[in-house]
Amino acid sequence: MMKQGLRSGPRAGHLVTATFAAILGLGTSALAQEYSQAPMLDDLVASGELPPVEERLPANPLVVEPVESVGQYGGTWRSGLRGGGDNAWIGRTIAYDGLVRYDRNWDQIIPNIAESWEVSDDARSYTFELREGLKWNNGEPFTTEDIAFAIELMQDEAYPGSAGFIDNPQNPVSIEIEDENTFTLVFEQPNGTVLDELASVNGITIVSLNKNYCGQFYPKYNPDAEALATEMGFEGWALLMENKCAWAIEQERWANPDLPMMNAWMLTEPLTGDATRVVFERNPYYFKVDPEGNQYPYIDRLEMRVSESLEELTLMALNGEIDFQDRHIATTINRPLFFDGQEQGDYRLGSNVLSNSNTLLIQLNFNHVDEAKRELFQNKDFRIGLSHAIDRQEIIDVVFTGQGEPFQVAPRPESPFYDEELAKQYTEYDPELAAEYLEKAGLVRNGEFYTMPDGSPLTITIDTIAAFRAEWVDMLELIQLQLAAAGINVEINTIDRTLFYDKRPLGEYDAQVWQGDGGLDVIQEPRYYFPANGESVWAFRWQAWYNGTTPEVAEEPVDWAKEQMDLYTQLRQEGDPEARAALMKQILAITKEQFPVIGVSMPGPGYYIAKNNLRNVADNMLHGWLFPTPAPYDPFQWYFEQ
Amino acid sequence: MTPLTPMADRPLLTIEDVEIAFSSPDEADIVAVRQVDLTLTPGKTLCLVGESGCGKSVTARAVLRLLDHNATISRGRILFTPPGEETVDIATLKPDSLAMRKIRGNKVSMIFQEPMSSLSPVHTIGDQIDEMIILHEGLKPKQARERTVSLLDQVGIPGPRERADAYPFQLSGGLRQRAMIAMALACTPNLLIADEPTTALDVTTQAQILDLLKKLQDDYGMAMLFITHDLGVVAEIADDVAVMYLGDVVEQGNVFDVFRAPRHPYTQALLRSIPTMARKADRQRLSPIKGTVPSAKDRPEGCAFTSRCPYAFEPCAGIRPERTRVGEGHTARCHLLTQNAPVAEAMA
Amino acid sequence: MAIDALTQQPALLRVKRSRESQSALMWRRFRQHHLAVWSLWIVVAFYLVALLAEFLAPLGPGDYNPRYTYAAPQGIHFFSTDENGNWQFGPYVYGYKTEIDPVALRRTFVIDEEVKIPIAFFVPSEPYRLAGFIPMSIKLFGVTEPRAPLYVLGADRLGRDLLSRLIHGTRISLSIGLVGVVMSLFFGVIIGGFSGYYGGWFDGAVQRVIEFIRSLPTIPLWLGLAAALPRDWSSLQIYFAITIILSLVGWTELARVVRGRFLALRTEDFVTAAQLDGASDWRIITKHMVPSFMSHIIAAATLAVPGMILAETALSFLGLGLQAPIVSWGTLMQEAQNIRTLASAPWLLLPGVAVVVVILALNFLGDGLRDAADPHGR
Amino acid sequence: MLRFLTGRLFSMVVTIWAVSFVAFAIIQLPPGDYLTTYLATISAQGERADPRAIEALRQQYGLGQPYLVQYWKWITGIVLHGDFGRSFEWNAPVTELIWGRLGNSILLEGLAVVVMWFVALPIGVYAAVRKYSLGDYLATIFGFLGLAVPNFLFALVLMYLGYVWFGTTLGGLFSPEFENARWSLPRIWDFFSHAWAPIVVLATAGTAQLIRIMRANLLDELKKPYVTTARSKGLPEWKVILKYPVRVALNPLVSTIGWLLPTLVSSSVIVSVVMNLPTAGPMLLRSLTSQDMYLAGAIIMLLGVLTVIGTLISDLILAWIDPRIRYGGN
Repeated sequence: MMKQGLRSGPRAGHLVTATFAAILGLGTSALAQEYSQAPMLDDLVASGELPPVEERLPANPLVVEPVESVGQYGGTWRSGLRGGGDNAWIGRTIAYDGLVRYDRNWDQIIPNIAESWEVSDDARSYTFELREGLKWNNGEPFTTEDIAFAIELMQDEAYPGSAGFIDNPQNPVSIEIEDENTFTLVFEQPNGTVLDELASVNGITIVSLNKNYCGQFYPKYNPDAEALATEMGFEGWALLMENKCAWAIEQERWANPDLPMMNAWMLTEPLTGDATRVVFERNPYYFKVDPEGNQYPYIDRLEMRVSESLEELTLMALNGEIDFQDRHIATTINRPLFFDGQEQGDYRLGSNVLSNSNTLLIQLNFNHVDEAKRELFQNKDFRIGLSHAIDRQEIIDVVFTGQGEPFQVAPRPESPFYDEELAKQYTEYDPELAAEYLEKAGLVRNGEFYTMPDGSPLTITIDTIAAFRAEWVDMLELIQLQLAAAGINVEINTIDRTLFYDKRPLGEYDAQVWQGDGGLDVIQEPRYYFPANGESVWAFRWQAWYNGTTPEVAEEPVDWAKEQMDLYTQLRQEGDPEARAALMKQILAITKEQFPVIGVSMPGPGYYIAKNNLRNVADNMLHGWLFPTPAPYDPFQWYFEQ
Repeated sequence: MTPLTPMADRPLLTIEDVEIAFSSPDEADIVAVRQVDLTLTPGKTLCLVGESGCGKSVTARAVLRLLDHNATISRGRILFTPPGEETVDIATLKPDSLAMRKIRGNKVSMIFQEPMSSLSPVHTIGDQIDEMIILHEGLKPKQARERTVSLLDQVGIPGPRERADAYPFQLSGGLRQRAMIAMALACTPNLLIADEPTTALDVTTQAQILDLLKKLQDDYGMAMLFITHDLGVVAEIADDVAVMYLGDVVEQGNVFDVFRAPRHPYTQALLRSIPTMARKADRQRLSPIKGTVPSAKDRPEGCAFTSRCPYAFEPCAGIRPERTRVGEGHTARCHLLTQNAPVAEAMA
Repeated sequence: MAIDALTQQPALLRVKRSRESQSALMWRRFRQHHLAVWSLWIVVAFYLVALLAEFLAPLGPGDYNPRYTYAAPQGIHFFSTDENGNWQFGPYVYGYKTEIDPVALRRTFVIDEEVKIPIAFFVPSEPYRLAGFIPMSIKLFGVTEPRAPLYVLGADRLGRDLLSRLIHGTRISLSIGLVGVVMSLFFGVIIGGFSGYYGGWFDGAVQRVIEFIRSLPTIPLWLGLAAALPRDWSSLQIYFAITIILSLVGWTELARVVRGRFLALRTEDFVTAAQLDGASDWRIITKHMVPSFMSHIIAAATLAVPGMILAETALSFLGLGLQAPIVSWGTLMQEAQNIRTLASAPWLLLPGVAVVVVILALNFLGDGLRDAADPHGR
Repeated sequence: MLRFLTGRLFSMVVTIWAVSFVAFAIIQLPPGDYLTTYLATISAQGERADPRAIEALRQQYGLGQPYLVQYWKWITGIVLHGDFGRSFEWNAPVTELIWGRLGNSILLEGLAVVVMWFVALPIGVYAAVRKYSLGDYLATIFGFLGLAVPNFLFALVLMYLGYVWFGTTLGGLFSPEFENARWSLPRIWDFFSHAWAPIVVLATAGTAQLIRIMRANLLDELKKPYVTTARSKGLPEWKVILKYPVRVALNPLVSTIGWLLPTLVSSSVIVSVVMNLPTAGPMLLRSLTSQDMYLAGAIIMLLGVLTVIGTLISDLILAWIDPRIRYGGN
């Protein structure tokens, strides 16, 4: 069995040992060092309510280099949640403490709760070494038992929770426990992507279920669990479990302050249906320290205003009542407003690099139930024709005040998978060329619009959601006019989210739009490069065939798609990052050849708002979902300059 | 001008040459009352008779200055002389002035036609009467209520103490009117103006109310201006009578004189139209007045009755007939009485 | 023995008289309500705009121009001085000086007094169909030189002319009010009419239903219903569906008014007379009763329109009801519903002003009509 | 009086039942159910949910049963154990969630009503007594402006001006430090320093209505003979007006409370969304859009019940202040 190093993720890397991390200043150093703690904890320690900091920290705490300098303790980080369901922001701020995590360049996978790990050559078993003496935020020791419990629960049929690889039927996993700090995940087939999954935002499920606490709701460990549930007014233990240790349903994750966690801050005022704010306070048992041995986090409290009103959040930011936020408020349209308000609000704008490859992409439905349309939409020439008929620069000028550049659905320049040809092909605005290709596709132009080869009128209805991205409507209105000019009759159909989702299995939609996920997280989110998952709306029935979900509508894909699927299956089973990268490149090559989805433009830089006295905040942040910005930029080491 | 009523006792209220005009935003003013002279003396009842819309109510309300905003007393005087006080010209007072309010309800009070709608539906009879007493005599509510109860008793309302707490709609028409009267008398006024107080009541109740009024008048010795369009009532209650037609007092005088020897064609027509008891054989058809009452707008410059007068001749339409004395305190406005017109003899 | 009885006045004559004077009186009363008269003209003007939208609007609702996003209003100038400095008439607008601030992501527009863009009347345009059927190819006014900016009321975030969009939006918003009210009238008059005419259990039932509907908070009702609309409907279908939904609540008020009038009229002589003549109920209602309180219905209807218009804006605001690219005052305002607009493009709130003006006008008009409807006080 | 009361109570029960039925029907109208909405939402957030988990949940929630069955379960739960069912979204009993919100709604709307009356009545009286005077016009214009300005616009402008002029954020009902504090004088002060804005916005919407009604009623009453009677008593004009016609004109106004409530509730939904007020409004909106059916149903129903009770109360007050009704007179 060979040692498998840290480097992984998108960029290929050579094998390094865990100790290499120390050199990077990220791993295990700072032994035999004095530790100090936040003043707010001193009294508690003095009064004996808390053990001294040395006993709270693990044997070898994770030392994290601050971005600028060692900071000062104290302060409250104020931000806002959009309504009661917006816990994604919480996930992005505090809930990024899995076994492993990404470094700040979304480049390497580095130790976190686990201080090291080994991967078997066949990439079927992963052995993790937890830090010694880790503690939950209630002081109980964090052990492999808890991880085993999490896996056990998630794999329980009666419990509707889902946690990616843990209960993935196509590649079942089991856990072997060596001692309280060492365990091994054993997969039936090779699994090359599990480390990425563990390093992503979804990686925390496995370390978020405290066996002592959550066990009491689980019949196996508490015979009376059922009775308890009924007594507390729940139909069955599973619902009670969700309510108390919720990792099945987004909305409930932050509803229970009693649930022990491993994060830098712990929940004190929960996010319930009628909450007007959510409050977190420092976790006195957090396992990270700065180079001088000061226990993280620097900031004492997090205070999140629960607001249904975007305008209120915007005003709060303008009034300097928000210390750091990008979500919801940092929109293109608001930028001038925030730019002008910097003086008065005493904040600054930092820049985000969005992981999205595109502002808007058009997914023609390859699996349309209408034969004629299916044929047309699968016709590459037709798609090329459409692509050339779109004047991307105009859209960029009008909607994004010149920000961004014409772009197809492709990895972003920041990504190791960037391929200029893939990104730029067919993006130039060229009506003649468009006409040429459309005719090549067999369309006949008589009068204002092209018609189907058989002369029947052709109208493409593009479904969109008004609620999600305001600029989509504008972009689509322009595209509509541009395509009309090119002779393609387009109708925009603004529909409700639910229907947007319901329509997919039915296969009657002509086209749906979305943003270009997978611009940086290429391997993790390949939905537009090949029919990878339920979000691959352009080939929903093919992905159904591939994933085995909703078999009733599954259809066998065409060969090139099947080839991509095979490649991705290999990729998923490949342990070696370089090999994975190579496979992904092959998949992308086919994507380039086939050009399935039409993109418009690459989003310009996003921005975030940070109070001027909030330090150690990286000036540029990559922004993704799996890479839950700003969490990978270590908010625990942010501090307020006093 | 010399008062035409007997000098027996000092007049309480003298209406001299009063003209009342109604203005409306987008039409010429309407003169509802052209030239009215009336005199009221304590203990006496003057009946103001005329068809509805002839201006009798307007005249009455003018005395208390209760006319709407758009009505003005454009000419004449209303001289009011309470016993032992000097004369005031009501016509010159501001409607809402203190002086006017001191007169209202206190020296001069009024009874209206519909006892139902003239009483507040949401206040008890008692409250509405107490209020007046408290207002003018500054009594404590308790005492006021005592007075009220005795008043109600006086006007013949059975169980006055309970009735005082009743709401108007809980009483019969007759009782309501009695309550109104009680209210009017609350402050023992010198003058009581009764604006068709019996019209809304059935005949027997009418009779009772009239008797009551007469009795009370004797008790209180007050003057009464009684407005009605019912000659029967006039015969029953009046000392003097003034007949109005379209804003003019065409004839006035002692009720017996006027009824015995009416001198104005209109009065004559009225009286002729009253059915008289007679055996079937002797009965003669009632003769209604021909034509209909013209509206005040197209009233002739001269005698208002011209359009319907059987004897109308040249001057009638053009010139207003003078007020002519035709007997002891009996006057009429008709050209026939001044110029010796051909028909004059026939008429006399 | 009363005097009145002696003067001959046939009952019939009296009725006729009062009917005639009724309408005359009403008109007089209405004229007396100056505010109402003014409002009448304003409302008429707005509906004319709605009718002639294509002709009046210099540009189409969707015509955009990347170079003029958030361009400030130009305003119109009528007099200019020629080189030798004497006045001459001829409307014109000033051009813009534009600069782009890449950091703040913003275009700034300065009115450029140097550039005068003359405004011409009856300029030729793309052929269009006025009010949907009259083919035309001229617009009331516009700029002659191509690509010259004309943003009298400023431009929105896509460089679309607010004035034009406002004019086009007028059509949807005002007609929604009208259509909605017409539908409300239909239900209201029929149901209210019968309920008032027959009274009894039917009346009772209708009253309960009305009470019930009125006791429902409307927004949730609309939310639910709007959410239930078939999503594959065209915007036009949605538009009518919305009006129906609005009138589902709207009819109750009208029904109440109508019923009230019926109850009042049922006992009137001329109705009894007609009944004695053996006229059918339908005939009595339509021939005798409805005409006698048409005025009230008109008044009530007028007062119902504003509610509809406001409701449309509210629904659009909540993201239900009409959605862009449909242009209505509601959608226009929804697009202006953010701090950014207030801060840097306040002119985009002009649709709000339009709403206010129309609502005010309609209310005063309705009030005037109602006061006039029965001069003897309602 | 007793007959009147029993009659009203009975019809009230019937209405409430109808409300419950309709409420449930409304929340059932939109296609799909909570889970489809949930899927859509999280996919919009960039996440992916496991279809298998969703299916399991659908079983658990008992969605997909026939309408009447679900309704029966729901209504019996309410009637028998006051259990309004669970909120899917919060996986918590509905009753835990709504009372606080409803309390805020009632508080805000109550205050709004008070303000409306205080503003509308004097204006209405004035407008009636001085019919067609300049004051009349000004009063009505003022009132109608409130009616005509869309709530959300007004609210937003207020918020923006708050920022520009005072550098404050008008939103919510409390400053953070008072958010979950106990009621105390400073907290009450803090409350009003936040609540005035929404109250003003809410009040302006209804004031015009009240002014109009008051004016109309008073115009009717001013023509009645009993006013003349009152004058003839020698009362000063203001007293005549206030004691008699105004007093009578108030009665029909009382009965407006009934329909005032639903209007307020509706407008408060919008205002609350713009100004982020923790009232029932936003929660209702949210639960409707996320199809959290039991929560939505409970709120709609309770709001309906509130208004029905409001109507009852206004009827009782009416009976109390108007003897004609109390004594069943004409």
